[in-house]
Amino acid sequence: MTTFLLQWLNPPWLAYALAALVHCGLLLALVVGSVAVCNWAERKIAGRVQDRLGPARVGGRFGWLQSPADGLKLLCKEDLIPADADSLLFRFAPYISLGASFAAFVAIPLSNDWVAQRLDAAAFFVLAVAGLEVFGVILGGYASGSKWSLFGAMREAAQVVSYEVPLGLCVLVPVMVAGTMNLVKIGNMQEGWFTNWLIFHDPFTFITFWVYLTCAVASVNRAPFDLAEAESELVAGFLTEYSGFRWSAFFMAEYGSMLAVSFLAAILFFGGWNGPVPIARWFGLMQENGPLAGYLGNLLGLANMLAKGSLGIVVMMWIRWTLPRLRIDQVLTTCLKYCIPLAAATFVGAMAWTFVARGGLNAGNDDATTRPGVATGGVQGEVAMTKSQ
Amino acid sequence: MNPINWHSCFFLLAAAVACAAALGVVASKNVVRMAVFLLHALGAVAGLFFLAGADFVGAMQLMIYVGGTLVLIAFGVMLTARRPFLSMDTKLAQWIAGTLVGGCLLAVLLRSALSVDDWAGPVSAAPRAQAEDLATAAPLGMGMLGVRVDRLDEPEAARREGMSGYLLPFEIISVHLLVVLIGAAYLARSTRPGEARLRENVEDKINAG
Amino acid sequence: MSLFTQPIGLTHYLVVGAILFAAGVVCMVTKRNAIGVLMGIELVLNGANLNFVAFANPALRADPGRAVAWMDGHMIALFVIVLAAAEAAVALAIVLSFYHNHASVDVDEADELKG
Amino acid sequence: MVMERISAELVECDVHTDELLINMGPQHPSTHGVLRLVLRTDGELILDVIPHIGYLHRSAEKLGESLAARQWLPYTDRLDYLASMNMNLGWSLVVEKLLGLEVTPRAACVRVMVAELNRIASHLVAAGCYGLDLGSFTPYMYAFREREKILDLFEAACGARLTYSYIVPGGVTADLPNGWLDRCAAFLDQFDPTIDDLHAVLTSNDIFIRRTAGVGVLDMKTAIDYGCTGPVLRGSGVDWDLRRDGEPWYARMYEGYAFDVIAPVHGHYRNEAAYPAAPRAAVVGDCWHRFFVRMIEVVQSMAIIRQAMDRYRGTDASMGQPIKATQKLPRGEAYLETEAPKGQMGFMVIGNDTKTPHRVRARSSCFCNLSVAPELCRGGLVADVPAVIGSLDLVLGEIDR
Repeated sequence: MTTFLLQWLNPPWLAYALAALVHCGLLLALVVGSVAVCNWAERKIAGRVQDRLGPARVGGRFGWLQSPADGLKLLCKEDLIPADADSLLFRFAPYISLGASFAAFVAIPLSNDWVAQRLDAAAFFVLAVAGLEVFGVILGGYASGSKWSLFGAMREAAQVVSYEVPLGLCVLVPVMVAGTMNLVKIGNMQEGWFTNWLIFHDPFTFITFWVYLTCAVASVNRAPFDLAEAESELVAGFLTEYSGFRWSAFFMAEYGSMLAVSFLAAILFFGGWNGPVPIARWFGLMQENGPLAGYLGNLLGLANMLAKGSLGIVVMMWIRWTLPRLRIDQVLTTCLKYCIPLAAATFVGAMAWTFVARGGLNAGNDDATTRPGVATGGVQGEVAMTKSQ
Repeated sequence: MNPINWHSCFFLLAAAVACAAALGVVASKNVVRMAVFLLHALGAVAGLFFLAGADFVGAMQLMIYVGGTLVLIAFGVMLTARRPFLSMDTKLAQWIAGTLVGGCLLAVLLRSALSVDDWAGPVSAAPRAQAEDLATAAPLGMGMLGVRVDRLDEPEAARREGMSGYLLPFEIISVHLLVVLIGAAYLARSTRPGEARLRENVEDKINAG
Repeated sequence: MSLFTQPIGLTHYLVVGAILFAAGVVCMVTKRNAIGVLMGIELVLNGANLNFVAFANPALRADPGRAVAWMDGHMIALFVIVLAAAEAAVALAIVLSFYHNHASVDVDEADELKG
Repeated sequence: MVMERISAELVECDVHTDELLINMGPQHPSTHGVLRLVLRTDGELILDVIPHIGYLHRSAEKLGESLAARQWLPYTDRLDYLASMNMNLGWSLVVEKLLGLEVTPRAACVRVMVAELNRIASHLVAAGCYGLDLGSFTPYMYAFREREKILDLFEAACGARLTYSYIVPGGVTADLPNGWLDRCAAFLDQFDPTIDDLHAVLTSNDIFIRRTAGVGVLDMKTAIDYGCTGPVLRGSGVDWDLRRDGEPWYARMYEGYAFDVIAPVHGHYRNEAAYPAAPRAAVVGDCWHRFFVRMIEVVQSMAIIRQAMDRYRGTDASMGQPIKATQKLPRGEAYLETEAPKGQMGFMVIGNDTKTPHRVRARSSCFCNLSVAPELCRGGLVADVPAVIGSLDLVLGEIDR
């Protein structure tokens, strides 16, 4: 894209800027588009769970225009700022959440070659950036000048800070099994049949996934962990005083981070852009068979990722519309008494498994490039790579 | 005209945000806004870490510093955010003294930073522009386990010197962290004087009335 | 304009680090709110960290051909980050307990040794 | 009074703590109408709850002094608007008691049927909204779906879906339409299995149990002291139901019907093998038991309705004559409590030989049940307040009158 633009545009920095803008736009369109779809899907799923239709009239049979109509309504709403609010922070807070939630997509590969920035510590980066979303919530809740909002903010702070720990541990397990934090490498290791997926690698990764699911739901503030906006207790928690576009910014941030944790789960546990069956390899849709084949392979990978991501989101919606909400002390107990010990135990267990089942540090060295279960081989590979430079 | 160096551009952007936010922390009176400025300063510093090729440290900065420490501070701010403490004025004399100390320090630091000509530009012929080439996580982890994989290309003598790694500091810091966390929990847990008495009073009243 | 076209050197990082450090010191000296002082400390630590990380970058130091960063700088930066977290936890615990005892977070009032 | 003194004291020595005074309501999603609770909290901990009522006050009792007994009936619809049939029944019975008026067996059967149907409808609202109070939206929709079907039956019987004015002193406004019994039987048959759905998403759901079991424990003595009635009283283990134990003027309506009074006496329910088992964490008198009592009462009401349908088929067609608006009330007074879904609803009427009563008074069950709320909430967490208030199943129309 950049090279193409460089041929036509002068000065060159314009070409760079334009190319960057286009790529940003594409990424943003993916996220915002999926937010719109999620919004519609949430209503439909809620409807099905509750034995009703959900949106059925706006825009035809499936109510597909519901989300745009809703967005339009939100944009047209009166923009209220309470008199008691710290208006600067109040205006600013939603964009912190939104920015943090979208920034996570910078390091998430959507396919083998389609990733905005290949970071060596990508898994870590995604976790770290997604964790920043809490700041918007805390600030928004505080700046609203309402006691309910303050309650929501305090709960969010307590909850997110505690759930970062088990979430980090859960991410660490597949990272350790794979031997790298590079999400592209982790994804590529799981190529082939679905038995190569890390969730099926050993019993510990299998357990880890369920702990990850719990912690991910908690860290994106979805029911039954939606304490910060518990509508039956705190009116709407940190969102109480928000309306119109700012409210929808928080809303988009929530869906954005749902998508981010789902994508992360897909890459870490479910093979990422590799389907359950190695179709791409059968049809030779690889980069080495020419750019078109590579493009098609990447497209297939994107479809895989989107399917897995949507599955994660659907599961979260299903959970939300089924379960009652936990109490704040129970949320924290779940984290401290169950999630953290369980995650730590699976971490130790996966480490032991890698050593016992794979025969220790040097066993994975031979097939360090393609197979999963190259825990230490990965590190050795890194070392070899850095040495060769 | 030389082509624009994008690395420099992003550096300048992050540096400007970091410095402006740091000055904002100093200048603002409201403690909540200070926290917001600090958030931006720390975030921008994380960006500078990425640009300096320390992507693992940058991610750690975002995760632990911004996501953990700063949330903790925001928590503290909200717990103590009563009107009189929200924004506290500093006396002019204190301002003058503070600025004087800070200014002198800045002068010394800038003097020493600018004094070495070699530091003005990159010395290495191969600047590491591509972030994907960076691999700091694994060497860091190995370093903490006592294996200095970053020194493998050095001569034998220098290598042996550095091969002990960071296992001991790592262990010390782990134990230290544990102690600190327990201590913090203990400190924050202590009951507030007066409160127990207050509760007793109320219960008596309820029982009596 | 040359700033945008010249590659970045060590000095640039050191200057930013110095500014952060000095701002932190001023913050520590002038703020009366205990949490404000804490924020100043964080700034100081960040300024120092920036220097460590910058010095660890082989491209910025006179060591042509070296591809691997010095892990010492990164390692110290990591330790500082982790210790800052611990320090913040303890400092906040102290501030909160002071607040509960004295109903104030003004450091000027914390001038007695008695609890 | 005591409360105010304590509040003043707390404010006075409040300096060192971070107590927060929060208004829960009158506009709040989980206060079931326009109840206002002032919460005094220390972090998430509830130090005190002070209910403020009166936002729905409409002088219903005073209006009763300038309206004929028959004319005041629609006002009873608006007391507990979720159980209007039971409100109608209470007022009709007390007026009949004053007049010494007997109703025909067929009218009594119809009264039993619609009153019990309305009890089911009211308990469904209670169960659904309780799910909502605990953050679960779906049971609400399940419960309201079934309630709609009951409202359809009521609409067929009297033309209204909320304020029926169907049971009137002297009988009912009209006999049931043709085919109503079959519709009712069909409803009961399909409703039976849906109760299990509610049990699945609420009663035996682990999170639900954690939120309700052992929360807001109301012991038997406190319940009796505060005058709690209905499922709240029975949930605390008191085996007391006016349908069985009430005044003969009311209880004879239910004579010959086989049904259980649902209460965990000594921790055990009658026929408890037939119901989902109580979780280990549940304590008699907690939110879980209050909720469970309502769920099982629904089953009992269904049994009563089925028996009443059989009995209705065996009665002759005479429905009796409702009183006219010109009916004079004799000098004297009458008071009668009936077992409404939310507790014992008492009506008092004093006649003075004119058509308008000298005095009308309603004893609200929800008012007494609400008064115990501060006891239950104190020492709990903020999230327990909706759990407790929801388990008391309050309707502000009845409290404020």
